[in-house]
Amino acid sequence: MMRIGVPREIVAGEARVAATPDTVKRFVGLDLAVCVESGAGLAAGCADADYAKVGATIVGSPAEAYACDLVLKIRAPEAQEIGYLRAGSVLFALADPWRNPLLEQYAASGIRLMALELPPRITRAQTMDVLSSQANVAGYGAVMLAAARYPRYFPLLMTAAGTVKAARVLVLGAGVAGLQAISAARRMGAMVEAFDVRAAAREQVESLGARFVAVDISAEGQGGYAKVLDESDMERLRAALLPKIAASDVVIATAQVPGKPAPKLVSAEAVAAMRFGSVLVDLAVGTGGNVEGAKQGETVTANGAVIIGESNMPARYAADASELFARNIFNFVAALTVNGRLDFGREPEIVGPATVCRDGELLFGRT
Amino acid sequence: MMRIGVPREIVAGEARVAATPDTVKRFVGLDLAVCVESGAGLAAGCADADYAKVGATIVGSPAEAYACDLVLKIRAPEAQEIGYLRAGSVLFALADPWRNPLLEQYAASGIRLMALELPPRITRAQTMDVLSSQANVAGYGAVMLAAARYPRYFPLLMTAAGTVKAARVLVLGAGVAGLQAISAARRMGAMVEAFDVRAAAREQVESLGARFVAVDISAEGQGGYAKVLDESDMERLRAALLPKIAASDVVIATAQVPGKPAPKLVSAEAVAAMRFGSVLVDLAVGTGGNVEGAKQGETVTANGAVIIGESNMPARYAADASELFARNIFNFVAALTVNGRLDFGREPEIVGPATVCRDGELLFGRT
Amino acid sequence: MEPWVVNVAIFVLAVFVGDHVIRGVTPALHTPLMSLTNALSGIIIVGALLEIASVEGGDLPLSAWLAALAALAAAINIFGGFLVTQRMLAMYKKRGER
Amino acid sequence: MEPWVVNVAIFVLAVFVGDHVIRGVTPALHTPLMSLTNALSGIIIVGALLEIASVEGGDLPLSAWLAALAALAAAINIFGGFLVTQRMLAMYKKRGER
Amino acid sequence: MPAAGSMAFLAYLGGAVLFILALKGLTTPATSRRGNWLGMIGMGVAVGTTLLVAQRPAWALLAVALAAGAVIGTGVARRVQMTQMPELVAAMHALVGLAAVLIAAAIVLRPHDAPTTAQRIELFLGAAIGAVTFSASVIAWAKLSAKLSGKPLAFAGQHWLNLLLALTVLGCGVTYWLTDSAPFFMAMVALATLLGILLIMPIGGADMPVVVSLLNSYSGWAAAGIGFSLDNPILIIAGACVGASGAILSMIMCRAMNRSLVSVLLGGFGAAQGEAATAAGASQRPVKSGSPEDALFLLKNAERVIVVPGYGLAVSRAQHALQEFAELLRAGGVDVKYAIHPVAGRMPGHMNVLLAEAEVPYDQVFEQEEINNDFAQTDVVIVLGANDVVNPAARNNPESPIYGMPILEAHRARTVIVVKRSMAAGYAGLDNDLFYLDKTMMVFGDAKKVIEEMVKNFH
Amino acid sequence: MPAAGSMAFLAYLGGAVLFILALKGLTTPATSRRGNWLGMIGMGVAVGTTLLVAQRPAWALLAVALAAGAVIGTGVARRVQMTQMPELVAAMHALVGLAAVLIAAAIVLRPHDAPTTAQRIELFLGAAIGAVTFSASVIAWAKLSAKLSGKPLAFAGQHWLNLLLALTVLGCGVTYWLTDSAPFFMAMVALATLLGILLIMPIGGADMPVVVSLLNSYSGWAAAGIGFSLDNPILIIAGACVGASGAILSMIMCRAMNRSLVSVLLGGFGAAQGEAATAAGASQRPVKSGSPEDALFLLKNAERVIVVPGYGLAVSRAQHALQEFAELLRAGGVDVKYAIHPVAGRMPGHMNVLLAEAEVPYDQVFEQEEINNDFAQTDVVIVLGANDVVNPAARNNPESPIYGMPILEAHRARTVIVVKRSMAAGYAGLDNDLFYLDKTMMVFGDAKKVIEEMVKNFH
Ligand SMILES: NC(=O)c1ccc[n+]([C@@H]2O[C@H](COP(=O)([O-])OP(=O)(O)OC[C@H]3O[C@@H](n4cnc5c(N)ncnc54)[C@H](OP(=O)(O)O)[C@@H]3O)[C@@H](O)[C@H]2O)c1
Ligand SMILES: NC(=O)c1ccc[n+]([C@@H]2O[C@H](COP(=O)([O-])OP(=O)(O)OC[C@H]3O[C@@H](n4cnc5c(N)ncnc54)[C@H](OP(=O)(O)O)[C@@H]3O)[C@@H](O)[C@H]2O)c1
Ligand SMILES: NC(=O)c1ccc[n+]([C@@H]2O[C@H](COP(=O)([O-])OP(=O)(O)OC[C@H]3O[C@@H](n4cnc5c(N)ncnc54)[C@H](O)[C@@H]3O)[C@@H](O)[C@H]2O)c1
Ligand SMILES: NC(=O)c1ccc[n+]([C@@H]2O[C@H](COP(=O)([O-])OP(=O)(O)OC[C@H]3O[C@@H](n4cnc5c(N)ncnc54)[C@H](O)[C@@H]3O)[C@@H](O)[C@H]2O)c1
Repeated sequence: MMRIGVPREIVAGEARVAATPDTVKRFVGLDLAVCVESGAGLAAGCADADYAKVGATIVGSPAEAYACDLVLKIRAPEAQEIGYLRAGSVLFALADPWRNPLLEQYAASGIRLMALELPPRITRAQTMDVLSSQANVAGYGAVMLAAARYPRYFPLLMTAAGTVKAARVLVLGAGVAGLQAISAARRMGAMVEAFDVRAAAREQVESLGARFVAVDISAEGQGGYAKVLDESDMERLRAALLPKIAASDVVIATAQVPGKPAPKLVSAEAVAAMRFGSVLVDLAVGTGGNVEGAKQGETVTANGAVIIGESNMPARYAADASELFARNIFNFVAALTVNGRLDFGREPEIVGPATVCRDGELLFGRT
Repeated sequence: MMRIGVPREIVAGEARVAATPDTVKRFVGLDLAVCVESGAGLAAGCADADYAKVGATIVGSPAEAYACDLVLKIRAPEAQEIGYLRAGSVLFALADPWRNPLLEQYAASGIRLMALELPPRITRAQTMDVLSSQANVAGYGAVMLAAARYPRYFPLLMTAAGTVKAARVLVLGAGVAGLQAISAARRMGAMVEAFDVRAAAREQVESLGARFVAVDISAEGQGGYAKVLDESDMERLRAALLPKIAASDVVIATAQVPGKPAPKLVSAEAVAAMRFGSVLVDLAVGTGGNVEGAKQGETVTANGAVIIGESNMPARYAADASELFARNIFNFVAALTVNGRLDFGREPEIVGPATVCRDGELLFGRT
Repeated sequence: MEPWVVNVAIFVLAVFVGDHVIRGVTPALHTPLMSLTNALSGIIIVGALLEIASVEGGDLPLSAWLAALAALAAAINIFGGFLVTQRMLAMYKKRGER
Repeated sequence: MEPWVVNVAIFVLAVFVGDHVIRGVTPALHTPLMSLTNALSGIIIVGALLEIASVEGGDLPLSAWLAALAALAAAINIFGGFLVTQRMLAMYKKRGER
Repeated sequence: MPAAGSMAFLAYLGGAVLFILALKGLTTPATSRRGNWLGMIGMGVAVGTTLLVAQRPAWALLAVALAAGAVIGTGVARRVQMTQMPELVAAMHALVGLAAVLIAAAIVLRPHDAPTTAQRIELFLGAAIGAVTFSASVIAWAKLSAKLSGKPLAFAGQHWLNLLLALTVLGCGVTYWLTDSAPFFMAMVALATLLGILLIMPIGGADMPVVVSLLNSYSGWAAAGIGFSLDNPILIIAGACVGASGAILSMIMCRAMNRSLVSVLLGGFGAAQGEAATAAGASQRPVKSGSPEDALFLLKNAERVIVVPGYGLAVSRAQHALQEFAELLRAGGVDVKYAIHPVAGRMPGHMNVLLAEAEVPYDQVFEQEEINNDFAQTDVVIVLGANDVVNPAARNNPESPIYGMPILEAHRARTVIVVKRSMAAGYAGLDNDLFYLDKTMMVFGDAKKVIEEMVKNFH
Repeated sequence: MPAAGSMAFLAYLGGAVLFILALKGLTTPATSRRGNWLGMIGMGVAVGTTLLVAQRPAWALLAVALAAGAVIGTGVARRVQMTQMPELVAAMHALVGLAAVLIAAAIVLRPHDAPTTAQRIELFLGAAIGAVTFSASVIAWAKLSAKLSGKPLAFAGQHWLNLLLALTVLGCGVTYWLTDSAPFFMAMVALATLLGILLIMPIGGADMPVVVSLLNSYSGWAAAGIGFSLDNPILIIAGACVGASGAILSMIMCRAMNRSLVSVLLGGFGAAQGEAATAAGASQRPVKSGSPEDALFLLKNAERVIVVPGYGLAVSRAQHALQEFAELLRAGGVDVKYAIHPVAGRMPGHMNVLLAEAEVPYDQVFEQEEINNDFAQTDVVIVLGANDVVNPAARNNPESPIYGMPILEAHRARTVIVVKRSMAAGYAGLDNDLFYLDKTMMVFGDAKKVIEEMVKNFH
């Protein structure tokens, strides 16, 4: 019987877990055995007892969890975890292959690493798409944090003590996170505008009832992604966005290009032009950030404005984020499982791009 | 020419200010002079320069601000401020007369203190009603804080990675704060239930699209307020609410009775019955709290649930809260101003109940 | 076949027409419509005229005078009815026409 | 006054009736309605019957045979038309009736 | 060429067709004025034809009768006030009834060509209906113009008395038919006149419009009856059309009032209705009330509309329907704005929350100070479940407990529509003068139901 | 007692009234079946009266003709398939046209009572219209039943040829009228038959329903013409009613197709339409399309309805209108549920956000797994701007790039209504078999406009 291991995440602030009692139950339903490291789900609200109840074995050490045939993690192993890897085992995790310095070591360990950010964004792969499910949480969470910090109301209210104006929210990058941010901010009554460099984004933004900020710069890339702009275009873009940003109360920045540094869309000058109490949330801070001055994992104040840099927003909403992540992995594994074994011949369209290394060989970046 | 003074608030965490550039401009329009203590509005986003621009004089010390004919404050003076009070001057502020130990000292100082929480809640007095405007901010803010802390989504979402259920929010006390909390939570997509002991609340709750929790205990008081329940009724009430609370993900507690301790509606047992990650916000913590275990100004964790005790929620949303508060005071003052002087013979229905002390005499509690 | 059966046929069909014609009238036009149908029922003047015209020459018999009175009544009705309808309808001009 | 003018009056009124009666028909009933009016136009059988009946006794002339053929055609139309309408309408039974 | 008789027949037919088209025109506002013109032309054709075919017209008499009729008719029609229209229409019906009776009497009394048996039935019917129409219309006119009290006048056994009278009328008529005896005819006319009076007395003022419409129908039937006697197609067609359409119109009007024709005719109901309207405990003053269709008509034909939402809109959760409706109006070229009073509803910003739920764009939503000056230039204000916030007592009446509170000045608009369930007071417990203004139409009902009704009837 | 002739006349009148009531009944589904019965009774009255008044009925002949007609008629009507209805109706029209021609010919040829001058006009009109109806209906039937190609058959100068032919028919008719010469009558009939064929050939298959309705109207006029010749009121009334209603119905149908009657009759347009439908680049397969009214009718009469929203609903921001509409349906007793596919829209939970904005209660919203089994028991599924998420290729076609993705099984419902603007593909760029199913009706248009149209027509 194939055994699945779920080690605890060790990166600071990573509250999510790659398998929840719900997915463990589903794995057990596929006749697979699951070993969960003790405390792995605690920060996401999943107690060891919950896992045990649905049939998981609780193991006391990471080594035991890594000793399984199939290992599920949120994040690919850190340097101190490399030692646990066992040749021939399979690991599903977010690997950040573009920036991860450990890829060679993973390959050398002989494991097969499936990077969850690499499957193509096609309709059929949606159920396994952690980028979508986590970006969705991030977009939602960004607005929640901003609203809690913003010292005014989001909605328009006409009261006996005067009228409070609705907050003006600007969303930069209308991918999954951006769209969800638009919808959350609109729900709360803000006036929302959004910008993206992909042409298809316009209709999508408008389908959520927000206004699209038109700048005649387009950067359509491949597979639904944007591409990197050259510096002169970026300069033009920043100049065009400046008055929009200055007129906004809240900026949610989500613009990213896979594997590339995030575009610096909001200059320090633009931040300074915002009024007292404005809030900026930079979700791209992990890849360089969209907002000048944003600091990874920190909240800084600049000129009366608050800049929240959070590259791991989903971890703040770890309970639901874990449910979704775990379900994505389950869907991926289930699609490849035949009679209790993984068959990587299935779904070549998805498996191909996702495989980072296999049989000691590093495949990522080969094409 | 009558002079109005606006001292800085000294209570920790009180970020609001009793006059904003907007209301200063209005006072100046009534031919009144305004002195603002330097830095008084900083935490609410009002710089000294903004005040100066609309005609205020910026003064360097509290003494100068208190030396005016009319003093506007958020909170009635603390012990160390008593010394500034000048006989014959008028002070508008929240005085918390039921619990404030300094009332005698105010009276002795010879000022006239108008307590902003005392005017009757009639239609005509609404424009001066800081309880309404600030409770409204509090209700909104409570939901924002809860949503930012709650480790799941508020809305229902059916996604490729599974369905996330909508958060169940329970609002206790459907006064102004409660109603605004209902509306904010509903906007964000939560399933909202609310409870109150006043019969009129049912229709009001339903008019916001939430479900009313019916418990056959009613405690209609005077002037639209509730009255205190005796201990056996409270026991019954807590028992009736327990399963509702246990089934909720977020509780916003706003139940209060003016001048009396807040009803303890949520027992520790009920908190323990909630699921991991649940959030409770207690807005009544300043008068004893609705939630057992809530700590004034603190966020505590109990059995995996988070209890946020915040009696000064408006200060977290100081910018808009100050605008509204200041406008209420302005409306109050303007209604009493005739030819640049205050005439306390006007609006006896409102002035009467609001006057705490006058000419060295303590009036509050005399009826 | 007697002539009255033909009249019955015409009558019956006219009833249908009257019924259908009125269905779906805007409530706001109820009063003008009533006023118009009132003017139209002034058609009874035709009867009066025919009756007057049917008398043999010479002195006018009582019946002619009665008929003339009827003609008078019907004429008031016709002129008054159409005019009043006109006035009422003037209130319903579409915007832009005022 | 000739008889045909009366016929014209009846005809004109009937046109109005036909017009009004059909206005506001649910689009879904277009086809059954067409089928019913088709059945109704089988009324032409009356013409055929009268023509057959008008021949003097004895051998039947060509005209009678033609009329009989017309009667046959019209009868098919009548029986077929009503029945088909019936069948179509059966599909539109309200819920609960099925 | 067809014979002269046929030509006349065809001309009459043409006139009748014009009449039909006229009635058809009056069903929609857009074609209504053309309809009236068609009616006039048809009348001209009919009268002209009659004059042409008349063998020995007593021209002088005719001219005098027509001229006098024209002068009187136009004179009255010109001078009458819009508010007196219903009474005028009632009076006119009396004239038609009178004319029918007179013509029938003329035929009965004429020295030549005594009427045939068949004609006698028709004469009897025409005269009897004409007489009832006449006397009933006179009473209706008197009630409407307050010459008589509008109160229903009921007494025990009145229905039996009426039945008896009607049977006697029938008896006289049948006797006349069989014996050709003029006195019986006259008796019949007299009794029918009495019957008309008795029939109308027990009906209350509120029901008069229905009764007038019904009398309209009667006058049509009377004309048709005379048409039978005279063998005249236009009388028959026009009479039958008027008769049928009047009857249907009465039914439509009853339905709009949620009444049955029978209950109207049996009388005594008008009083009950008056009570119902004030049952909610408010003052006894009269209000004008209308149906959602009436409101819709006013709104569609307005250029500028302001919507005033209040707590009642929230209670009925009508925001989505309202937004949908406003959008339909706007698509029809009407300028629609929302006016928000700062204390409308039960919590600060209640109305904003409500409208935001329905995604009403913020730029259509105005606060009191911004919009108060616009009311005077507004064609129609529709107040949806608001009360205190549009109470003019706050401005005008220093005695009022809300005196001094700024309100939304809905009363300054050209027309005001107020949608609420009853005459009940709002939060402050005050009666509201706005509801009793002449330019105000109350539409009673749940706000959501009323709006949905309007949406459904939007064409 | 009135004379026998009068009695017959009145009986015919009664029959005619029944016909009118029958037609009226057919305008709403609720009264439609009663309407059909009234028509049958009216027909019985008419035929019965005729048999009673006939002086020398050739009973044997009559009996044979009637019996044969009954047997054939019922036989055909029983056996025909629902999908063949339109062809059957077309064939029946041919019979009416034929009957009109035969009767006219019989009158012309009969040895006794040669027709009068007036009757000759009427005969000519009846026969000419009858002949055109006959031949045109035969061609329409052939086209509808695919015995002839549905393609319009156009050639240069066809309208001129038709005009020439029509003038010749008129000439022959006039000559017959003036000279009473049977050969000219026969020539006229022959030419009119030819004209009917030529008139119909250039009209495309898509327009056939309109043409059939128009022929229906013609057959009515033909009957009325014969009625004039025979001086028979029921023929006139029924003929005129059928003629007028058929004409109006054709116009209504044209309007629903957004076409003018003229463009239909001048032909050649049917082809253009076919192109338009597939212009968006999808396949050339035929789809069934309907109007919002058609959709409304189906939805109102359903017991269970499932709404499938997709990205197009969001694009048109139709959520509020949809909610309003669903509530109307629910108020009418229809069980309405929403089915949400996990990837519908363009972001996770897009449809939930949309429905929440319109305050659709959560308990009416079901996710795919919960609701997929319900589709088979659902009367009508309405797919609003969704495409990929209801594409059966994902289930059935291993070649499809979305094969394996679970979809909402809309295709298992009894009837499917799909609202979108064109035949264009969705996000995945795939054609969708659902649209081509026999039980699917496409309603083309912006989702919001279509829904608003349905709301407005909701009565
Ligand atoms: N904004 C706040 O913060 C706040 C807080 C507390 C109190 N207030 C007070 O509330 C009042 C607000 O004024 P308002 O004009 O909004 O409300 P209002 O004066 O209370 O009047 C609301 C009206 O809505 C009608 N209504 C109730 N349900 C309805 C339904 N389903 N459909 C149609 N109509 C319905 C009622 O008449 P029927 O019963 O005849 O239908 C009622 O007269 C002010 O007096 C204000 O001082 C405000
Ligand atoms: N959920 C996600 O997170 C996400 C993210 C990205 C992509 N996707 C993909 O998006 C697709 C979603 O499926 P879906 O069925 O919702 O959408 P879809 O397959 O993209 O189809 C939407 C349909 O709506 C129609 N439409 C557009 N505007 C309209 C309007 N105004 N009125 C009426 N119809 C309109 C379009 O047809 P016409 O042009 O003919 O009107 C189109 O075929 C899936 O393929 C999914 O993988 C999903
Ligand atoms: N097939 C599916 O069902 C499916 C599911 C989810 C997402 N997608 C698609 O995947 C694509 C990527 O989505 P994502 O959220 O992962 O994107 P992402 O996280 O890579 O980037 C976020 C957004 O930033 C934008 N961006 C990049 N550079 C920018 C710049 N200089 N200025 C402004 N905006 C800039 C991108 O266009 C993108 O919209 C989208 O096209 C989305 O529709 C498809
Ligand atoms: N005239 C006006 O326009 C106006 C404006 C604002 C408020 N008001 C009215 O003032 C009144 C007080 O509002 P508030 O928000 O200041 O009230 P509050 O802050 O005193 O109390 C909050 C709510 O808690 C409720 N409560 C008290 N004891 C409770 C218990 N044991 N269980 C559950 N709920 C309990 C109260 O009923 C009240 O609704 C309300 O009736 C409100 O409608 C009127």
